Amino acid sequence: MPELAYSLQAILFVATEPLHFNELAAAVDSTADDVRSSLNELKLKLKGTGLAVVEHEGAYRLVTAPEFAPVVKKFMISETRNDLSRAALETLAIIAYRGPITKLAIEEVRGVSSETMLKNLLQRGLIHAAGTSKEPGKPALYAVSHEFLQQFGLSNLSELPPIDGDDSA
Amino acid sequence: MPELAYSLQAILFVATEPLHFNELAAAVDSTADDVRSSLNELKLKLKGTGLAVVEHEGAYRLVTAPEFAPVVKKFMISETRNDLSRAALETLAIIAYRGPITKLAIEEVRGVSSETMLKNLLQRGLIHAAGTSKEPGKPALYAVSHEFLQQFGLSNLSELPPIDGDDSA
Amino acid sequence: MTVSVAVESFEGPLGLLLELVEGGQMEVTSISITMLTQAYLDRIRRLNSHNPEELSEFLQLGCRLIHIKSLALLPQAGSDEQAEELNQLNIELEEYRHYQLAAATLARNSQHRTWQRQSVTKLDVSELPMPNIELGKLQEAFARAVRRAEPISPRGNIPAHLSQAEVTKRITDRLKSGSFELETLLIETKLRIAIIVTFLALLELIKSHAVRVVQQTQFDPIVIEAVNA
Repeated sequence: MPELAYSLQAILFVATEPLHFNELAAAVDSTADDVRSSLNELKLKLKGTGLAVVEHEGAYRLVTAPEFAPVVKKFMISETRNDLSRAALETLAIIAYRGPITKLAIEEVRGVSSETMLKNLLQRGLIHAAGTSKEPGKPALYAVSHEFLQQFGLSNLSELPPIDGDDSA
Repeated sequence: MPELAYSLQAILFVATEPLHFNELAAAVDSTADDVRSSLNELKLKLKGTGLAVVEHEGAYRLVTAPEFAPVVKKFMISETRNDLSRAALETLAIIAYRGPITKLAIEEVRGVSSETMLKNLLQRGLIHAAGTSKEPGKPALYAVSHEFLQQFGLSNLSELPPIDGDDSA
Repeated sequence: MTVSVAVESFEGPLGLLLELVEGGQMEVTSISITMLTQAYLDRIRRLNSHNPEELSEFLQLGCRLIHIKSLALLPQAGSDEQAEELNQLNIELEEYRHYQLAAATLARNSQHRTWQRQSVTKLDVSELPMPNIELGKLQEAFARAVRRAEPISPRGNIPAHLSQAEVTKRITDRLKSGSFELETLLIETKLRIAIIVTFLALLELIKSHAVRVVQQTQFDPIVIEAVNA
């Protein structure tokens, strides 16, 4: 039987936003009290490791531990300073011209999984989630960001250079 | 002075894609050897917790531990894609055990054309193109991806169950 | 003895043969090859597939089985060859079976799948170095991705092109309202094949003395005129 504290850790790891302990309790089929004490236990267990639990207004998040902020920041800056890979540029182009667009639709154009590329572009602030599609499962839609437009000196997307994709040559 | 193993954990936590140990070494200003042994140390430290490290082709990623699959799966209802068909699993098995492998070699084993199947697996990110073969015509080679290892709860390819004829099934 | 195995769907010819072999407890030997071939052919007859490619894969193995079966009818040499072919088929089936088992094991493993992090840690916008990309590169990348997404299929339909007759008609129609410069004709089309067709049509018209091509001095525009104009 896996420990409750670590079940919570696994859930906080995959969660996309801070989770309230009621939500956590529902996810692990436990009482709010048990969850609260397990979260405290988890905080202790994580002491000294690379990760930590932070609480804000009753909602919990898994983050990197404060002691590692310098090394994490250095890494992230060097990552975002690198040029975009060919694959990332392609993904960005598809989002610019076809967005708002779902991950699946991007993958249909590119023919390969694009999850990593999307995260990379999100991290660089070039794209952002822009609501959800009406398709089943309500997948997230992605669009280019304000920073993207600024970067290219565009005041809006209609200023993107046209694509003469219709000559099929 | 924070431990190297946990610096690596913090970096892997924020990374958007699997990181090669050379990239990790650059990020923490250490030698590749130190990083490799610290990664092994990290794997041990994480044993029994909610997280684990997957290694494939020299690149590392932090993931939820396999034991917590049921609880995480329940939490992630929205993210589930269709299950893989039997034919898809067969093709994956061939690529996992024999890869990097050409389309032709896969088709020889399966006795059926595998083009659509490969396209599908590429789109799901379960396999990736891994260079070209030296055979005439330089056909593309396919290998399984990090996604594949995650899908099947493996922390590296050597954990694949043995296959050589001793059918215990 | 009748072979009756209830199968919902076959994944492929080897999968079907394997099911017949295992379900009917037969072996791929000279004794049971006739029975096996019959059973296999019966099943593909009932195979409800409208996909000719898929059907051809099943037929291929069917032909192979018939061939192996027929070898026994030949005197002497035939039975050696049959043994060899049967042996080869057994090897292939065995290999296929290994992967089928491995696939089943993998499927069980997927209950222990692992997940990566879903959210993304971001630096503050002020700390984010923006990458250096030109708009042209972005445009190029989009065109590249779209082109790759719709590959020109070697088996697809050949796109309709202008025929020489059409171009000839276009030229003669235009000549009705006087002569014109060659360039105006070529400007309308960017496709190489269309340019070639245009030149062919023009050469044909010159040969039949319907048009004349005139250039006053070098580098002057080339003008097309009707001969009887």
